[in-house]
This record gives sequence, C-alpha cells and structure tokens, in this order.
Amino acid sequence: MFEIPWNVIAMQFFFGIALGCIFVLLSSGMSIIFGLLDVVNFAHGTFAMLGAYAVFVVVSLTGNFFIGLVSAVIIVGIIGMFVEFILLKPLYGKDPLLPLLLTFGLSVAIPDLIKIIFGLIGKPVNYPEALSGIIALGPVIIPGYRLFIILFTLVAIISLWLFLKKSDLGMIIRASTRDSLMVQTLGINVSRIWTIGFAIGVGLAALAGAIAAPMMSATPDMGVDMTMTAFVVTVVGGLGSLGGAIVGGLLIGLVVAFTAFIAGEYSSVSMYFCMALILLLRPRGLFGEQGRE
Amino acid sequence: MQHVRFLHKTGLVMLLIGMISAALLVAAPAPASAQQKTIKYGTMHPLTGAYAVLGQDQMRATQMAVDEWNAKGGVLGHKIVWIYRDDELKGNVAIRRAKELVEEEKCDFIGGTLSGSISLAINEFACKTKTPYVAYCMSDMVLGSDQCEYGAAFMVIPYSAALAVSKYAFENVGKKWFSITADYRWGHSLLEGWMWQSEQMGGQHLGNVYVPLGTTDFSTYFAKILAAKPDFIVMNNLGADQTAAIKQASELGLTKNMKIFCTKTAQHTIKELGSAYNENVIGGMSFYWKLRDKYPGAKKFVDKFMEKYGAPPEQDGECGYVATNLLFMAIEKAGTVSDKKKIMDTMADLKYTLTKGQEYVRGCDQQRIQSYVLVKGKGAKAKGWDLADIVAEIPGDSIVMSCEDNAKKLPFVNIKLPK
Amino acid sequence: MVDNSTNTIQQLHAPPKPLVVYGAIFVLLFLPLVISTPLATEILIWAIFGMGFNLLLGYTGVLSFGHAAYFGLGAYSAGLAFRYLDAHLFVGIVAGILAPMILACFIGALAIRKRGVYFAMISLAFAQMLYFLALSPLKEITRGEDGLTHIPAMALFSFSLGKPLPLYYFVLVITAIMLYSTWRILQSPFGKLLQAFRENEERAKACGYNTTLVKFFSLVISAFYAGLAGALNTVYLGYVPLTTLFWLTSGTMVMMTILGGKGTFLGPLVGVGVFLFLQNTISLITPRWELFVGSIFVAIILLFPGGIMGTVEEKIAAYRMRRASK
Amino acid sequence: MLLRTDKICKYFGGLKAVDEVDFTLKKGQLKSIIGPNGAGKTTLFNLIAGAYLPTKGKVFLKDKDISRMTLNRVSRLGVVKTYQINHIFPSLTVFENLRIAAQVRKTSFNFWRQAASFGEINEQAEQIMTQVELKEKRNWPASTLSHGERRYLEIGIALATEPEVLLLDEPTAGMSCAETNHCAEMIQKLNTDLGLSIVLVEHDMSVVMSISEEILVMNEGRTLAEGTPREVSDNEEVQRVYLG
Repeated sequence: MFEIPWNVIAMQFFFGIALGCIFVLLSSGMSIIFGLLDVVNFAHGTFAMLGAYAVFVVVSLTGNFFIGLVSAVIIVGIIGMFVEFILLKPLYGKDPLLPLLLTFGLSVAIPDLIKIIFGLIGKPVNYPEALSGIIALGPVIIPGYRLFIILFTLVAIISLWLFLKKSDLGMIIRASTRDSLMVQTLGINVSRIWTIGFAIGVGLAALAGAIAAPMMSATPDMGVDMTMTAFVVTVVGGLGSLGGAIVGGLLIGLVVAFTAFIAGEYSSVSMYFCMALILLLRPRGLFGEQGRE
Repeated sequence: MQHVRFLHKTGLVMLLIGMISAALLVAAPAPASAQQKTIKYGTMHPLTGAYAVLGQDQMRATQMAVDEWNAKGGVLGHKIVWIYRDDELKGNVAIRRAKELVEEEKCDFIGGTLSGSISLAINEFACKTKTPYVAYCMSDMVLGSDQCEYGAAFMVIPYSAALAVSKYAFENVGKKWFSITADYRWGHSLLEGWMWQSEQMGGQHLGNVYVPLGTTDFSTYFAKILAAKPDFIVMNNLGADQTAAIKQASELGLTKNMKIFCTKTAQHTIKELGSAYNENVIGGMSFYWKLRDKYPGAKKFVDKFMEKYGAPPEQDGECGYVATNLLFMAIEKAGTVSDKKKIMDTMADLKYTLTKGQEYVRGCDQQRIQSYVLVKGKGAKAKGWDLADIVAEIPGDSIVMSCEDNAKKLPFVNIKLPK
Repeated sequence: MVDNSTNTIQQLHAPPKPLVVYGAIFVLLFLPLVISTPLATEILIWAIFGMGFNLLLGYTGVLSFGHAAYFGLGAYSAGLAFRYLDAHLFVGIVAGILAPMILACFIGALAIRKRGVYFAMISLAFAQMLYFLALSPLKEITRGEDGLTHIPAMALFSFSLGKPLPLYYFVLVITAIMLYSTWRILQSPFGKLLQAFRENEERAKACGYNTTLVKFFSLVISAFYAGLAGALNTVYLGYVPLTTLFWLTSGTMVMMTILGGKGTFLGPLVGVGVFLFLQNTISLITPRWELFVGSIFVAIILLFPGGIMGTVEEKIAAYRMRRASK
Repeated sequence: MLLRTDKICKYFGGLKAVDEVDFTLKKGQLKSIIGPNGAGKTTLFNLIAGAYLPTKGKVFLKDKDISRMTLNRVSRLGVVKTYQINHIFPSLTVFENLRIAAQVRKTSFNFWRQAASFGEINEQAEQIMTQVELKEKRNWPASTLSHGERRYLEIGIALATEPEVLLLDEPTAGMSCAETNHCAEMIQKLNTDLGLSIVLVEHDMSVVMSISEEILVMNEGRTLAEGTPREVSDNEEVQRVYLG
C-alpha cells in the first residue's frame, strides 16, 4: 500500500463532517415530524428541493444568499403548514401508514409542478461571494463554504435545542411528543402544535436543501436521494430521536466520505451497509427509545 | 356447497369458451394492411426523468425534420406518419414502447432514445425483429458483438468523444491528468479512450476515481485529486453528476487555477452551472449552436429551431434532426419503402451536408462520421443562451478507429482500466 | 327466517366467489383486443407482483416499501440463469422465485418485528442497497447501468415466446394459476389468519398466534409472487433493466395497489390495469403525467382510502344493506 | 394449585402499578379481583396473561414458570384473556371471528386447504356460538353487532382457543342491568358446566358478590384483602377504601 498523507485524511474528515451536517439538518427535521406526529414524511427530500428553489428565487431577487436561507425556511415552513393542515390532518387517528402514502404521492407530484413552473433545467445558485474562497491551513485546504455549513449547522441545531428546551412553545412541543393526550387535557390546542411542528420539520429540510443548493444547483429531481438519506440516518440514529439524528448524520457523513476515499464505487452503498450493520447490532438505532421501533 | 359447485361449473364453461376464442385470435392471420401511401416512423424519447430537457429537444427536432419532408411531399410519394412515445429513461418502459411501436403501431422504422444502455437493448430488439433503428444517442452499439445491420448510431460514439477532447487537452494544456469517471459502461468507454490517447501522446495518468451514478457530493473525492496535483481534471460524467462535480470543484478554487475537461457536456448543464462554468472549464459537444456562424446549414437549422421553440437546440436535438433526415434520404435514394435491408445498405454510404460541414455515414458499421466541438465556458459573462465559445472543432475522421478495429473493440479492449 | 337477510348482507371483505376468479380470467383472455399486447402483458406481470404485494399490504397490513428488491432480484436471477447458464425457461423462473424468497427470509428475520412505518423504511433501505450494489460494485455480473442484455429468446416446448400473443397467453396461464392460488390462500386457515391479523394484531396474539411468524410467512409468500413476476418480466423483455431494482418500482407498486384497493381480491389487478393504462394515455397528452398520477393518488388517500375496488365493494354492500332492510 | 404468582411486581417508571402481589387460583375456581380505579387489576391481568413482562417476581402455571413468556405462548398454554375495550375482528363475521380462534391449535399455517373444509374447527366454532348466544348473528360482520353482543363475542373468541384459565376483564362493562345479569349467569355456567377456571375483574359489585367463590381486593398495587365474598365484604379496610 502507498502511504496516505495525513493532510488528505484530515481533509477527508472535514468533508465528511460537512456532508454529515447537511444530513443532520435533514434528518433532525424528519425526527421532529415523526416524534410529534408519528408521520414518516416521504416528501422530506421534496421539501428540501423546494428549499433549494426558494433560495434560488430569493437570491435572484435580492442577491443575498443569507436572506435566501432564512426565507427558504419561512417559505417552505408556510407551505408545510398548509400541507399539514389541508392534507395530513384528516388522516390522523386512521391507519398510520396513510400519511406515509400521502407524502409519497406528494413526492411524485410536486417535482412535476416545479418542472412546469421553473422549467426542466435546474437553476444555478452561486456560492455567496464572502464564502467562496478557500482557507489553507498549511497543506490542508478547506473551502470557506464547507466551514460555513458546519458552523451554520452548529448554530441552527443549538438554537433548535434551546428553543425546544427553554421556550414555552418548545416545551409544549416536547411534551406533545411524549404524550399529546396529556397536553390536550391541559387545555392546549394540540392540533395547532402539530401544524407548527410539521412546519419546523420541513423548514429544517428546506434549510438542508437551501444550503446544499450552491453545491449541486436546484434541480426538480434532487429530492429523492435526500429522502433516502434522511431515512437511513433516522434508522441509524433511532426513530424520533433528535440526538440520534445528529450523531447518525455525522456518522453517515464520515462513512460516506471515507468510503469514497478508499473505494469510490462503494460510496453510495456504504450508508446502507452501515444501516444494516446497526440494525443487526442494535435494532432500535443508536439513540432510539425501546419500544418505539 | 351446491351453490359453489354450480358456480365452479359455470366458470369453467365460460373459461373454455373464452379459451377457444382466444386460440382463434392467436391463430388468425394478421389482417392484410390496406395499401396506403404512408410510411410510419416511431420514436422514443425520455420526456420525463432527469434528462427530460434533452428528450424534449430530440422530439422537437424530429418533428421539425418530419414536417420539412412532408412539406416537400413526403418520401417517394409516401406521406410520413410520425408518432413518439415517452420512454421515461427506463429500460423496461423503453422496451415496451419499442414493442408497441413495432408490433402494435406497425412502425416501419424506429428511432430515438437518449441512454446508451437503453439503446443497446433496443438495438437487440430491432435486430430480432429486423426493424431499422436509428439511435440518437452516444452508444457502443456499433462496436463488437452488439453491432447489427439494422441499428445505426448517429451521435458520436463514446471513445471518439474522448479521443477528440484528449487530443486537444494534451496538445494545449499539459500532460498530467486525473479523471473522475461515472461508474458505468459509458463512463468506462470514455476513460478507455482517454487512457489510450494518453499512451499515444505521452500523457501521465495520475489516477482515477469511479463515482456511482447519482452522486451529489464530490468534495470527498477532491482531496485525493488535490494531493495528486494534476495539470487538468477530466470529468467522464453527465447531467446532475457533472453539475455537482464542477460546482464543487469551483468551490475548492479548482476552476481558478486548473483546467477541467468534460468529455461530454451539454448546453443545459452549462446553464445550470451558471458562473461556475468559467473559461477554465472546457467541454465537448457534437453540436453547439454557435456553429451557425461557420456553416450555412447550421444557421438554417438553428434559426428555424430558435424561432419555433425559443431556445437553441442541444446536440441531441441536432442529432435527432440529422438522423431523421438521413433515414428519409436513404429511403429516397434506395427507391424503396419496404426493402429495409436495402434502405439500411443505402444509408450506410450516404454523403451529405446538413448541419455541419460535409459528413458521411460509414458503410461498415452505420455510424455517422462527424466532427466534435470543444467549447469554453464564459462564467459570469454568460448571457441568455450565449453560454460558451467554441475553441476547436476536431474533424470526425481523426477520432474513429477502422471498421476492423471497431468490430474487435480494438485498441480499447487492451486498455487495462484502473481498479 | 333471518338467514335470508344475513345472506344478502354478507360482510364487506367477503371472500370472492369462484365466479369472480373465472370472470377475471375470462376478461383477461380478450385484453389484447382492447389495448396493445405489450401493455397487456405488462399488466399481467405487474398484476402477479401486485397480488403478492396485496397479500402483504392489504391482507396482512404490512407495508414494504422495498418490494423492488424481490422483483428485481427475481428478474436478475432468472436473467443470469438464462444468460450465463443457458437455463431452461422453467429453471430460470424457479431461480427467479427462490432467490427473492431467501432474501425475504433474511430481511424478515432482521426487520419484521418492527412497527409498520419502521419496517417500511427499513425495507426501502435494503432495496436501495441492492440497487446500488447492482449499479456499481457488482457491475461485472449485473452489467450495472446497462442492464443485463443478450438474454436468449425463450421457447416453451419448441413454441417460441418471441411473438407478442403467444407470450401474452403464456403469461396469462401463469396469472390464472396465481389468481386461483391467491383465492385458495385467502380461503385457507392461513388466509383467514392474515385477515384477522390485519384487523386486530393484539387480539390475534391473545388467541395464541405467533404474529411475528404470520408476518414473516406473509412476507415470504409475497416475495414468491414478486420473484415470479420479476422472472416473467425478464422473459417478456428479454433484458433486465437496472430500474427493476430501483425504489420507484416499489413506489409504483404501492400506488397501483392503493389505487385498485388494498385488501380486495381484484384490487391489484384493477389498480395495475388502470395505472398503466392511465400512464400510457396521459403520457401521450402531456409529459407531466406524474403530476396527475401523484395528485390522483393523494386524492384517493384522502377521499377513497379503499381504492377503486374497495369503494365499489362498499357501495354494493350498502346497496344490499338498504335492500335487505326494506 | 393451577395458577400462582410469586411476589409479582410491575413498575412503570416510578409508578408501582403492581407491587409484590401473590395471587392463587385453584382448578375449577371462579375468582374475582376488585379494587378502585388504578388499583392495578388490569396490570396484574396482563402480567398473568403475558402481555407485560414483570419487573420482578414470577408467574407459575402448574409449577411451570411462564413469567417471561409472550402473550401468544401463554395463550397456547391455556391462559387466555379478554379485553376491557372490545378487541374483536370487526370486519369478519361472527362465525369467522370464532373460527379464527378455534383454528389456533389445529392448523394455523396451512395455506392451501380450504378453511371451510375443516369440519372439526367449524363445529367447535358453531358450538361456542351457541354458548355465547350469537347463533342468530352467524354471518353478520362483527362491527354490526350491538355493544352487548360484542362483549359476548369477546368471551366467545377467548373460549374458542380452548383455555384452561379464562381471564375476563370487565365483561359486563357498559351493559344494561338486565344484560349484566344475563352475562353473569353465562359466566357462572361456563364455570360450572364446562369446569373452566375463571379470573374475573369486575366493577359491578353485585355480580362479583353473587358468582365468585373467592375475591382478591387490590389497592394501590398491593393486596388489601383476600377471601370469600362474605369475608371480604366484612373486612373493615375494604369498607374504608370503598366508602372513603
């Protein structure tokens, strides 16, 4: 074997973490939705795709990527609210598979809608000027944008955690995740909490899509892969666990990065192997609660 | 119980009657088709899926060509009836469509398809049913055992594209190269072409990474490439994969101080990439609309297409236009609409000038010998459809192997691809 | 006597009368007269796939979002046997059935204990794993993206299956056998158990049934159907496209079954027929047919969760109820 | 001793739902468990039936330790529970509801022979249908039955699995006065005519007092008193819990 320089390994590690951060954003949204509503959101990647398009639209209007990021979350969050309110609400309390099937239907229909509105060709989103440079730490070269992804995800996840832990609304959401009946008896409109929770979940997905948009452009069919990744990460981390989504996301990011380095053609299958392994060793996922699986 | 048994009996009797009539259906000779003066041409295009935009272009260009011929009064006095189907870029659907076109719609000729792998399957089907098939895509179907007298490929074949781009690269940029290759047959064919050329021209292949189709994160591959310090990077991939790869190369600053060669690129890829596709990114195409400044045929075609559809044609559109024309030219020259063998033989020796300079179809393997165009991106200066500038046009004869070699897949079969 | 009225009421999910089985086969005999033969053949193949899928989703209540794995594995096993071993038609089909059943045993052992949505996700992920394996790492055998070509034309007792109509009737014979088998299974103690299980898993358990085993068997039987359909698909196409393993194949199956009516005997057949026919027709009008199909699917989930046949059965039952009460 | 628990406990987090309860049942006995809401009656039931795993302690059926067995295995051994809330197969007919339960010991995984051709199973289902007085509703979907009829069907399903011990969880819940009395009669008949051992959780004191041989009184997860109906009703502590 030839020697692998340490700086390449360091870069690989860094890229893996950056990739993992996108997975973290994706799957934490998925986890919140599942924990709160017991809904497996098959259209999760589709909402991420909408986030990418939202950032494209806002950037081409305002020219500012960061406004784009924030408005992507808001726009998609509002779309999510409507989706939950009109389409998902009638299905609660029925067969738990119905919401999954419904969101699957959305994941088929929405990309075509996007094709009609924005055309068949994807839309470019440029790297924000301020972050497009590279940072060289000796022989280790780091793109500014990836560093931004990591820091931004850190901030996003910490504020999400603070929101859930400290704010009144956050506490109600967490309580509803545990036992929505109990919350209802306290005189709180749980139905509204669900809508908000769904909006937050797809908002996080939109954030993931928006932040990934400069790296791969916004294309109508980009959602499917993201849904799959979110599934894998969620199963690895444990269904409905936020901590699991974070650790699982980073883990899968690193696994993909190092497989790409060692044996490129295995990179896309590696995360599925990882999932199968976890299932064999620890069926409920890394952080899953017993009995929820 | 009695009741149920009765139902069983009725059912069986019914079935028996049905079976007899069905047997008659199978045995009945096909109704003799009325002698109408039409010929039927059926095409398949991926109108849904990731490459829908290219499928749409193929379809439009075919329509344009058919309309032109019909306006001239058809072929040999026969009106051309053209139908098209969506193959969804899926193998099973494409085969179903091909079967429908041939067996149900009784098409005399079929064409289209965008995916090389699907074209191989359709080619096999066309051979079995002896239906002439004109493929619009880059395909290895004219090589080795896949070659068949009823199949013709009118896009540049994969290794030719690689030879064209590599020739330019080794002559003008440098010798040390690193490649990113989509991990399937098409990608491998391109890589073979590059490696062979590299041997001929003294290039130095520093390494290759295989990337599964549909990969969206390439950053994890770039660390390896940066460490190798090549003169230029070669991308043997397409569509969304290429978009992501170049975007992320630009993120690492690679498009600022290194050249990137895309063995095949597309107009819409350049558009999707926006400013990331700058002057350091050079891509290959079999046709770019700016050829209209060079050839009157191209000007006629591009202007008409623009006027009709509001956007310049992709190379796939141009290929569809030429392929459709060649089919009808062959029919006209052969002087028969029914002797398909003769039509294919005639097509195999056509010399013509349509959208580029003078070209010809090579007799032995029914492939169109055509030039390959290299374009250089314009980055942030791109405006509307003015996305790139032509830097070179490599003549067609210089990038194909002889028929004997093609039949044995030489010399590429001897290339040892990296693991 | 009360007997009269009870007979007419019957329950909603009554086992189908034998006439329904024969009637369905009778209608299928003439399908190539109405629609194109390749389309009709494809409908039959997908209908076999759908019957097995319905047994699992409709009758057992387990959603597998990775049934492409069984379908695709069946297709590849048969294709590999045909191509490399020059296997006889039936040997290839048997290979195409066995391999997915073994896979189902493996996935079942690993994941069948999980809750519904969890199983759906895991099965999907396993199917994707197979897809990516076939795409890149195993491309030497599977030919990757190109799909498996050069599969010799099949013949049945020196009777060529290369022509569309003989092929159609060959597939129809198998479809008829499977339709009848499904009907038998539904009438059997095991079939009854499946339905009881779907109705109330907890109670079935309290009755002493090992419900995990029920789900497991149901999955394996379903894989049998999927594998058979996959193998027939290979015979029909003379080619194995990689897309047989892609998740969209599973997704399409789910849509077809829901559309036709899960848990109804004819549901999969009707669902497959309507879906493929619609797709075929709408795609001639607009390339954006996915928007329509997706929206129709969403509307069905919201308004007619019983699908076409479920709604029809409901209407018939309601009509009979009204007549009986008069 | 047919059935016995040994200091059985079930904790849900900090809540001690059942705490060191010793419960015994002799063969052929009809024993009731009573207690105020939240006393842990249903939890004890579920522990015996195998629906819950005990936190501590053991359950014995004829000296065989069944504490770690799952619901279906315990059921196969002959300890079968019914449910407080109706747990039937709603869209199957009454007859099929019973037949499903009746086939469990005979032919659960036969997937080719027609169910209708298993004479013995069908006869058994018919017989139980008579016992629980649902003969007239034979071909009706269970979902169309009245509440009282569903309660009967509930018992019928349990009976069809040929239990040795029948655990009835509030069989008369939601029934009218007349229905309740009728149901009590039926339960007593099962006990005397078929010799079934029955454990009954019941709210209706008059039913409990009239048909039970012995009563276990629970409060806050623990045993409060045990004895014949008379002994229990004379117990001061029981009176305090029930009145105060």
